[in-house]
Amino acid sequence: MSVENINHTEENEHLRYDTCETVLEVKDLVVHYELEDETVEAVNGISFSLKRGQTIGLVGETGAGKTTTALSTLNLLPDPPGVIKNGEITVCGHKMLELKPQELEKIRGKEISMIFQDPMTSLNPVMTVGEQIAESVRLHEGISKKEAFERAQEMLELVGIPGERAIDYPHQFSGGMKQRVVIAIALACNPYVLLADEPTTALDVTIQAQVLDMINDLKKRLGTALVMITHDLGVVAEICDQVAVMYAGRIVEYGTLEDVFAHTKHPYTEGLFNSLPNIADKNAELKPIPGLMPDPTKLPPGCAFAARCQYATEACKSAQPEPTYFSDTHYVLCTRYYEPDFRLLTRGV
Amino acid sequence: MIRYIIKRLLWLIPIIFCVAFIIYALIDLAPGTILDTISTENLSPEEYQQLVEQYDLDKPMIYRYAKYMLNLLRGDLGRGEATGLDVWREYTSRFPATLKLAIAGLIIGVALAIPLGIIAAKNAGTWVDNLVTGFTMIGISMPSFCLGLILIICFSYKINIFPAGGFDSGIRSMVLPAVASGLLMAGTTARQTRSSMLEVMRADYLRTARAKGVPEKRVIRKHALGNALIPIITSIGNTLAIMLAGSAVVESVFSWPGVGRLTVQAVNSRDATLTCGCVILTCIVFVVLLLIVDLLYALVDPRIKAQYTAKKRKGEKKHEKS
Amino acid sequence: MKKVIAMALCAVLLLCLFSACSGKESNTPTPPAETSPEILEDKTTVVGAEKQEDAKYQESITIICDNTQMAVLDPASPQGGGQGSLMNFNCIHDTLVENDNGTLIPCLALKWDVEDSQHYTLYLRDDIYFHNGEKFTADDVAFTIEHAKAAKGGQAFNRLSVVDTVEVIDDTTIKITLNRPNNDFLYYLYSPVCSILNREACEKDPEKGPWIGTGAWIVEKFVSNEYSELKVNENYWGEIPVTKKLRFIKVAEEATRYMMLMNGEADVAFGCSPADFDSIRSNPEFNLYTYVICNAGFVGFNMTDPLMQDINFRKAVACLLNRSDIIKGTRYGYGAAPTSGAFWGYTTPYKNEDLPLQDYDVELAKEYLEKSKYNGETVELCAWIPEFKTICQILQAELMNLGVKAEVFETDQAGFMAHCKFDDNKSQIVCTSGGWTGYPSSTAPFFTKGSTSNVASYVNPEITELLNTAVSTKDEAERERCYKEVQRLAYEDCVYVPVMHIQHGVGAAKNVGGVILTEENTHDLSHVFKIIS
Amino acid sequence: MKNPETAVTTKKKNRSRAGETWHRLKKNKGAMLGLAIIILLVLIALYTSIFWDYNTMIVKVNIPERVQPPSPVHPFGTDDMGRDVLIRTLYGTRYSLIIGFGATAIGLIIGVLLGAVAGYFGGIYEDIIMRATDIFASIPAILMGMVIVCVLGASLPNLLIAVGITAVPAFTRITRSMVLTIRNQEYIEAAKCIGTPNLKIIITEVIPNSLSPIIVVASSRIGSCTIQAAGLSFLGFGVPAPAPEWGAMISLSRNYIRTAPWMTLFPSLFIIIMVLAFNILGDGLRDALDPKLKR
Repeated sequence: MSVENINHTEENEHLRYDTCETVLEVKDLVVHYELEDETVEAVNGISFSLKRGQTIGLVGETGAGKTTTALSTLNLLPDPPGVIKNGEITVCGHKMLELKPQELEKIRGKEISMIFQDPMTSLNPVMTVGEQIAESVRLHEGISKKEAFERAQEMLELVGIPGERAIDYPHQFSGGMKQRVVIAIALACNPYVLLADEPTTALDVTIQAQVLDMINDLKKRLGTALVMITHDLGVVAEICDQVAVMYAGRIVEYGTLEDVFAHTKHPYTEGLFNSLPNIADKNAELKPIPGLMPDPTKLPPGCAFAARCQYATEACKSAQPEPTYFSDTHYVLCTRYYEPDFRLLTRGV
Repeated sequence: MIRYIIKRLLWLIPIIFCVAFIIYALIDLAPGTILDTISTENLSPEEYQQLVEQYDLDKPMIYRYAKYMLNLLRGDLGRGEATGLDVWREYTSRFPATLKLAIAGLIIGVALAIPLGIIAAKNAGTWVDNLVTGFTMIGISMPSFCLGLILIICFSYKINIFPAGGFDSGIRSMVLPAVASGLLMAGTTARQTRSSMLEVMRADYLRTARAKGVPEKRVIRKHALGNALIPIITSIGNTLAIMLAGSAVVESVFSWPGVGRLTVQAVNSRDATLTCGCVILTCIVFVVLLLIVDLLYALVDPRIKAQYTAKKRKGEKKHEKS
Repeated sequence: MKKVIAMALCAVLLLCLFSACSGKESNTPTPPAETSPEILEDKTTVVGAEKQEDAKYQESITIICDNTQMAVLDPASPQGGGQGSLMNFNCIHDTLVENDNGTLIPCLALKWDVEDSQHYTLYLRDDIYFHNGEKFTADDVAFTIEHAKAAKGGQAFNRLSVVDTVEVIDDTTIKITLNRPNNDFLYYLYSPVCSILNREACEKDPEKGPWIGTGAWIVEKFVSNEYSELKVNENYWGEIPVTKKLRFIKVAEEATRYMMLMNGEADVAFGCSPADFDSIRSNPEFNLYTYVICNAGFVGFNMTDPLMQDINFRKAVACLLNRSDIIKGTRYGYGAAPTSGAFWGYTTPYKNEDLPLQDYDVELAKEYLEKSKYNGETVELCAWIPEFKTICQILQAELMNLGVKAEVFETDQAGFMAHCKFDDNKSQIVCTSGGWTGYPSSTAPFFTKGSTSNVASYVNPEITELLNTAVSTKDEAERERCYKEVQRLAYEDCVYVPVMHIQHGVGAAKNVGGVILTEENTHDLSHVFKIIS
Repeated sequence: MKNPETAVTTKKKNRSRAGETWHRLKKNKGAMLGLAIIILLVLIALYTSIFWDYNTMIVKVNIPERVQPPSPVHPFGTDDMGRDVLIRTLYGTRYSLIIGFGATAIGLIIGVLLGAVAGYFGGIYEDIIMRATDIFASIPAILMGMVIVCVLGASLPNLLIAVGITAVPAFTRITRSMVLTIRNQEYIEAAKCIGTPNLKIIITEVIPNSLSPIIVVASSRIGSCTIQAAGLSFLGFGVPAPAPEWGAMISLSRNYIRTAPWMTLFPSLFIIIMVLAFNILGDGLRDALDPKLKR
């Protein structure tokens, strides 16, 4: 999946919603996991917003705080360790962090829902697949059991599974089909926002392509806004309108697909692209980023990427970088850009 | 599934043979014989010998066992050696009392245990959890006759609500014995519910359910409990099995005419036929009960059900295709 | 940390809450003052309230029996000897003769004459009918004797096995000849186990047949070892009881018996625990009637055991029996020390009073111990009745003080009987209760060869010969001399040492009356009543 | 706690599995308290015979002082033979600890192994083993105990075997039910693929994963084993009479429960504390052994 085929098409403008209403807004979210003898600073101030029908890709290595962000948007953090230090999350106008559990339950699944990473454990082994889909439909739309079951069969057909199999149990499905069921559950009530936490990582490539096409198609047909969490740049290129590159709990580069892919600014994003094998030039050497992710309990004072950045200077290590804007949709968190004529070696012009 | 049930029930026959053999062996090895429970004061030696022959005590144990099995095959459980009463009639006249007590105990046990277990699991570590564990400690480690006596003192002697013994005033007189035997089940089952719920609480599908907007109460009751039922059912099955055998202690404290006391009396009077009769009938009740418990497993967990119906299902699939 | 302490606290709190409400009324049971509990002078006494003419009586009365066997309602059956069964027989059946304080009065048999103590002729009443309408005839007496002799090992067999031939002369006269002369034969007949059964009924239904009797009560329902329900026999030949329904229930747990009595679930409770005697006695609503049973608890030495054959060791153990402590320890003081050293029933006639009882004397015990062959091996004490298990423990503690290593083997009835079988006696010191009744020959089993009561496997030819002459001679003085001589010889040999006579207690509501208590535990409640107003 | 200077990269020292479990067990305060109580009980069991001589204080009978309420002289009051309940209870720890723990251990080892084999292999093995447990479960425990003690002689180890055997069916059944669910998990298939022998799979994979219900049954069995041993000694087939085993003390003093509750209260309290300690330790052990809980 090479970088070039950016399918930034506009022909779906005429869909039933207008794109300007923001369905999801996250403002400087900070999340820590407080354990007995250490606290893990998973997310350190993240803000992004999403309009109806748009797709944003959260990209980053494991441990960058992607899943934590998704879980906190649904206010589903496991509360003993996870604590939302501050930040504000609004989904379709509802302030998720202030709502009482009853109200939260009305929104989850109806207006915002989530697809989980590991299909093997995300389905309840003792309930039939149809029942699990019908459950959320009945809860939110209060229709009868029979209608809900028919709706569930429709959803299964939608995700490419024969309707009669609604009476089967999760252990009778393969990994890929289980993921489709999870997607069917998430989209059962046709939510405005869909959080997909690495939906294809546990699947092999051929199934991955089918699942991505399906998500894309459903997004267009149902007009769902999508937050795609992945560490695979190919998937981002395939689906997303905007991209947020995350590193150690912060968004280090944010912009439209074209900004980030064509005019890469942040050294970390450059390192990510360099570690991708290039189909055209087979014997090009891969240049992986040296070093490891910093320990989330011991984050360095300055820029978290400084230790591994080839352009790092003393200034980078000392102070927290401020965002520098290149256009109204593209900014980057890098102290080197305080100097006007700083350019990356490769990429972005 | 039906094939599995028939297979399990067919196993009853070898079980009955083994149980009868073991009981005869045990009674034979136990100190003293049935003659020792009779006052043979001025029996002349020849009369004593006649008695010995009457009970076949002079022949080896195998002979008595074989004779008993022959009767059993003809469907006659024989008459108690000591009392000469028909074993089947004695057992069946007492079994309803034990059954009523066991079911009442089960209801009290389960009604107490599952909610308590869930509450303890949900807010594990808080004082509620400790209170529940404290309560289950009492249920587990308090000897049932001690519990029974305290219940009688508190609820029948001090505040005269329930009768102390007997079974004449219907439901009222069943409450205290049921609570005494139910508490033991409540104790162990609550502990079991708590521990298996704790284990299931961390599962991913609960998170999926919550993401679907399922209310918390329903998540715990349907999704979590649904998956934690296996050890709970086993624990209930274990304790119910003990209760159906008629816990002789609770029955003697509340003078409840149950099967437990009959078996203990039979053992005390070294009456092999009556003991054998009681144990075999209790064993049949056990086997049926444990079969139900196993079927409940399949009902609760489809993966286990798959193993039982695996063969049958293959057959079915062929039809679909052709 | 606080989590777990809270947990322990809850457990303790809950437990104290439970037992606190049980202990609230813990008026610590003060053992009775030194007054010796009133001991029944004569053998049978009518206790309780007096009957009033215009009084209204309670319809149904519930009686709690103690823990002994109530397995079968057949007087002859080996399992029928328990107190519960005997009380039922008294109500359902009648015997040929009745015992009125030691003298025999006519009942089904009007009069009888005795040629020599081997041939008896009984003249029966002819106006009596069984519950199933059959007429009472001499043939039924013959059948009862036949039925008793067939059920080997039962109490009835022990009494009637001495009968050799029975000759039915006509409907109202019967001639019985014994296989050997026996002066006490008529005394055998008054016991409820010798109740008269009906031939037709028993042959028709061997199990329910024996329930048919000529008594004042008819069996409505009976569940073996649980309960029996009787209803009054309207056309009873004697005085018809005022109560309409009787219920005998067997309650295993002593504490439950007391509380059922207090709750009013039962009107009369036998076999209460001595710990509750004071609470019953001090409760104005209830009365406590105590009676000392004829049986004596004794310590026996297995004469086939080398150490036990040494008279000095036996005498040493006899000196260690601290009877006042034992009575307080086992029965809260409700028990009677034997009046003399004789190994004899409490009120059995011909008691040899001039044998001094060996009191508790540690010094004397030490002397005997030095003289004895004891050299440090472990001595085994064996018992099965709860009270006597306690006596073994007390005796064990005393022996330990003297440096004698002792260990207690407690077991159940069958285990005990097997342990001290006559011909294969594995026990050493045994502590159990004997089976004396109103007539002297009931002491024979302790000395006869092969009998289960002979736990000491002790055969003294002189004693056996004396017992035979005593039971057969017609001369009163000769019989007394023989029995007294038997007691003296046993006393000299110190094989059986009497320990105590247990004093049982019966709790009954204040206005309950008509309960006839006997010292042989064969209480007659056929005419029990309870005045309501 | 960890001093900040050293561990720059927090690489945990790789201890042996037991070391690791102990390390995590130490952090669980509840388990520590449970362990402390058990150690205390063991110390009491060992040292009471030094402070109080068996013959004079435990077995000596003084009838005048019988059935006295708790007083400064006798903190726990006296029993019906005039012996001090406190000293007897402390001395009884030795018997009840051995019986409770020993019998449960026997039941656990035999029961779990049988249950695992039955659940894992299924087929004919499962039928034979499960039907055998049905047979053993229906035979009255009293009769079984009586005969075992008579045939092998009345001593503590034989009593342990008698009570232990009656605990086997419960363990077998609970283990089998857990193994049924675990049997077709992926990691078992994985272990089979790399050719680990079945027995090793059962011991290293199957049993550790079905540990928590087993521990719950084990801790509840400790209580009931102690009481069952009391039933046997009450009939004379357990610990010989004067020995102050808690269960025997409770069952002998039940007639006085209304008038002298302290005779029953304190031994039952000790049994509850013993079962409580084993329960909390069991829970702590399960959490420590459970890798999923690794923070």
